[in-house]
Amino acid sequence: MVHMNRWVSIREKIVKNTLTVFALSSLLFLFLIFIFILIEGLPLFLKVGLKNIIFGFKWAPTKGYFGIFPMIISSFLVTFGALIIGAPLGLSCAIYLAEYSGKRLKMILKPALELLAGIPSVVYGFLGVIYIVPIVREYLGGSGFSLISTSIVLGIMILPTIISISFDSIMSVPRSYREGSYAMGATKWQTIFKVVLPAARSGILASFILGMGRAIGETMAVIMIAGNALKIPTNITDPLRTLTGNIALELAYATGDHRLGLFSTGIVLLIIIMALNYLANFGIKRRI
Amino acid sequence: MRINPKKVNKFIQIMLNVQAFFTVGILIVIVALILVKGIGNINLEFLFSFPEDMGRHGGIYPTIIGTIMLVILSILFATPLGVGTAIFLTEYTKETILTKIIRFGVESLAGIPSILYGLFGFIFFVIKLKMGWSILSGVLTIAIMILPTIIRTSEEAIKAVPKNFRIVSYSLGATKWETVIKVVLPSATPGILTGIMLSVGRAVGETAAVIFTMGSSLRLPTSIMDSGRTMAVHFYILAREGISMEKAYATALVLVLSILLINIVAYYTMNKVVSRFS
Amino acid sequence: MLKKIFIIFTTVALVFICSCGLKENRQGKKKHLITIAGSTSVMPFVEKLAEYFMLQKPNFIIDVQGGGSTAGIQACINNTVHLGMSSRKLKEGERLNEIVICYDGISIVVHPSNPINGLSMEQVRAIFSGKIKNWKELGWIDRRIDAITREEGSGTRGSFEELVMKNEEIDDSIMVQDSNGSVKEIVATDPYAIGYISLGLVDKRVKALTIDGVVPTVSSIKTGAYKITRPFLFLSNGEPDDYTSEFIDFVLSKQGQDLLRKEGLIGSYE
Amino acid sequence: MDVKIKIDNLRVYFEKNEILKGIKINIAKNMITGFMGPAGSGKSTLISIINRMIDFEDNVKIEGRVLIDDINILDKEINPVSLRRRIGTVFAVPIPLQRSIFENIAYGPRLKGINDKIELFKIVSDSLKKAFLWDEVKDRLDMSATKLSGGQQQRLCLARTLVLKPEIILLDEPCSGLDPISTAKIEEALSELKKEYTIVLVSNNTKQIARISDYSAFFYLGELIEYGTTEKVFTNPSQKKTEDYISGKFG
Repeated sequence: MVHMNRWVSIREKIVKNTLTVFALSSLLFLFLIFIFILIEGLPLFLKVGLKNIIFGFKWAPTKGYFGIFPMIISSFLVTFGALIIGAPLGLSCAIYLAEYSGKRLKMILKPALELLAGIPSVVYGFLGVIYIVPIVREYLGGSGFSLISTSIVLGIMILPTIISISFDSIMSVPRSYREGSYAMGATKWQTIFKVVLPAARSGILASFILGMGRAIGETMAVIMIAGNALKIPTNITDPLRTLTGNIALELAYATGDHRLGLFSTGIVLLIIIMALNYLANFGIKRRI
Repeated sequence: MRINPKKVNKFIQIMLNVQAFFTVGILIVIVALILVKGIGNINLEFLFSFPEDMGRHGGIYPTIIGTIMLVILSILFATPLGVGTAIFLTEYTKETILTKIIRFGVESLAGIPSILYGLFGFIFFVIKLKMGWSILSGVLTIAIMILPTIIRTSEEAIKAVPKNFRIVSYSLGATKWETVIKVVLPSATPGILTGIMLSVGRAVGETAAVIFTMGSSLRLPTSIMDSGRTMAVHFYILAREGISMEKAYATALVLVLSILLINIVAYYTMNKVVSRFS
Repeated sequence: MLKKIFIIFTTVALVFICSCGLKENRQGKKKHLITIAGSTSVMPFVEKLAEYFMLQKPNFIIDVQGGGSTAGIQACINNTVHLGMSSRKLKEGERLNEIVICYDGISIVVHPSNPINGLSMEQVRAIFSGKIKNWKELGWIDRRIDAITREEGSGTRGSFEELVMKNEEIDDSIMVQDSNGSVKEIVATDPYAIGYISLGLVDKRVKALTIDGVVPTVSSIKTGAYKITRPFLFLSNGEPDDYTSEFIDFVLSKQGQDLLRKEGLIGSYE
Repeated sequence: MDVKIKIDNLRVYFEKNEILKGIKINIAKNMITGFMGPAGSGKSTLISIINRMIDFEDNVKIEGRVLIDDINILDKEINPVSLRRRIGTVFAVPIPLQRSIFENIAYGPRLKGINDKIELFKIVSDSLKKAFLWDEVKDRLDMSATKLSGGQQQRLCLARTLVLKPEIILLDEPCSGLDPISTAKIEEALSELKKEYTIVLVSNNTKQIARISDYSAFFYLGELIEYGTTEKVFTNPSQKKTEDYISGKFG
């Protein structure tokens, strides 16, 4: 009676081991992703040289040039562009939701905004091509496939990320902070700007960084709307090619060194994304 | 000139109002545009007939089947793994270096952009494992991609189950697994379902990771080793190559409606969980 | 709950077995699968041919995939496909059996509202090498030229570089798109755009320019007056097997060639 | 007396704090033994050692022996799951599982592999009767258990324990949140049940201990101050502390 049914204790052991294996599988997948992108991409770094890839200006892989410097710059340009558009809109939307809207409105608006995140990125890209590109072409010049159009589309795409994380961090500022501020005679906006936002600072920052991560990683919408020219844009109406766009445009066609070049692009992208994620995690952890 | 704080307060409130509604307005405009332009071209025939002339005429039936196959199989693959991982992290271990590493892995997977999943799936499943452009390659790639979502939502859901339920179960002589299966999981099911639904939404809307692993054959897939095209990929090709704007809008509408529906169901189940434990 | 999970797993297993079984079954019923991959320029036409062929011979299944000329050639060399498609000639060292299924002209296209009707080969080269950047230099309004090229690895780009660019490089500031369709889509919507696409895809949404005074048409290509032409090739590694030959024969038959001609291509025997 | 549980020099440490400081006590079979003492006296910890629920806490160190029927249950060989099937526990707060009344009680038997509807119904109704709950719920066994009142829920928890036919029942302040009528019903049930079970009742309510327990133990800051028959402990305590506690001077 004191000793367990043998089958039951064996079952418990099997279950525990299986679950351990399951849990380790995500590590395995991460490992595989890293290894296979590295295996494919690193040889080219050795062959062509790190400097010639990361700081090279010329991308002509079928002719032996693998410079992706313009794409790194372009990726950051569209990302900051998206942030310039998405961050103020997203943050004020989050402030409005957290501080001004009634409970009922919150119940409707929050999920509605989260639905924005569910719309496939290709739909954003498509609508950008149909509606934003012609407007830019008409009023700002150029072809319309440009830094500015891409930034607008990405800016809208990252809104849900920024809103929902900023909202959560604003909501997690203790009520007593606000009460203290009101007690000293501050108005609502003074309270928000001087007390609430500084307290929610790191969470808001994290939302911006995660938004950047999403923007820099976006692919299909970007190749639809960015024009994909290889030059570093000198004007907001110039076309540009991002790291992700480079991979997606050419992957299906590439063979040999050309393909390796795309995997090198992937390595650079992976490193940038990982760095951003660390920054964001750091921000979120400090808040707690 | 002295600024009146009350006026500033009012002004800021109005500004925030405007911005918030502008943002919501964008969503409404996006959905409305797709709806208005797409609704006229949707009918049963569009949904259940084969495309002709690369999709310029006819329907999108094979892409619906391709999407369903991709989504169902990748969910079936990712759910046991994801929920199992969540159970392991919450029930079977204390906070150790191992769990920290696993959590780090999950976080990192969640941050990797889909094009890199596409790149990985292409080189690993399509080329190295010689699966070719096939539904199987797509399923495995997407399953890995949605795994972190399922793990994180399941973990949250499992953590939300009151500790007391477990104590009672153990005190009645249940083993750990019996407690997990009979008490913890049933209470956490709605939360886990929410995570699954969100993942379904992500898989349905994904393009970059799918196009390089599943290919874009318009033929009706008959086995998991066939190449296939999902609705999102079909929409992308229709729109990008200018094959047919009417069909593109109609496909986008089917796509957006199904994702909205999935998200609404997810949100609804999540709310049920919240109200249940609060 | 445990039961449910068990049931789910069994279902999955069954689905897998069935789907594999289906594949077996399909081959069991003596359905012949022909896989074709390669140039996205050739693909739409081959898809059409395959559609007709399968209607006539239901015991055939033809799987047509894109991937690009280079990928098609590679796949063919590795024997992963029955037939490769290429829109450029083979390079040295790519030893495959070539079958010319038709010829295609590459036409330089602009928006229908563009008043310019023709350019010289030098002007086209100057536009794409970045020496001419403004429509004013070509006698139109003061507006930047939105030139669009294809991506590295594309057969159309390869032919364009060989036939038009000669020794000059395509400039970095020129936009890049990854298919004929998307080049055409931009040209059709942007009044200031110029690009190059397969002649077979030209319709009233874009305007094909005369080059050195020659209108790109089927007849001007046939006579050799229009210079920017290239073959569409089927490639096989060694002699194709009987079933594949049957499809090739169909493509080269009068019926197949008529279909291609209807799409604006030039038959292989003309 | 017939000893069921023999606790021998038991010491328990939480991190660096000594929670139980060398407890020695023999608990009699088929009797109600009352544990009383102010908060932090270690009586609940003692309970969680007897049913090994302490296994779920971190940073615990245990020394000494706990013998049930002369077997040391702290031994590594002992499987806590099968031990808990012999020991029923009722907690301070009633915790019904999120299922019907019937399924709440059938939970334990189903774990043991009893799935026959008729057999289940019989043992479920038996234990509900023993817990004096049958008459109140017999018409609505399919109702969610969370809809019962607090007192009913606690008797449901008692019935859920009884259905496993344990040898020992541990009650950790089972009446702390209940009204006097519900408390009386539970006490009535316990007095009946001691014929078949060894019962340990932890309570802050000294009057309750005095009313229904046969033996009483008084704990203070992790030490057993006084132990004896309830009559002796309450009428003639040997320690000043006990007397002060019983008379309500502290606690």
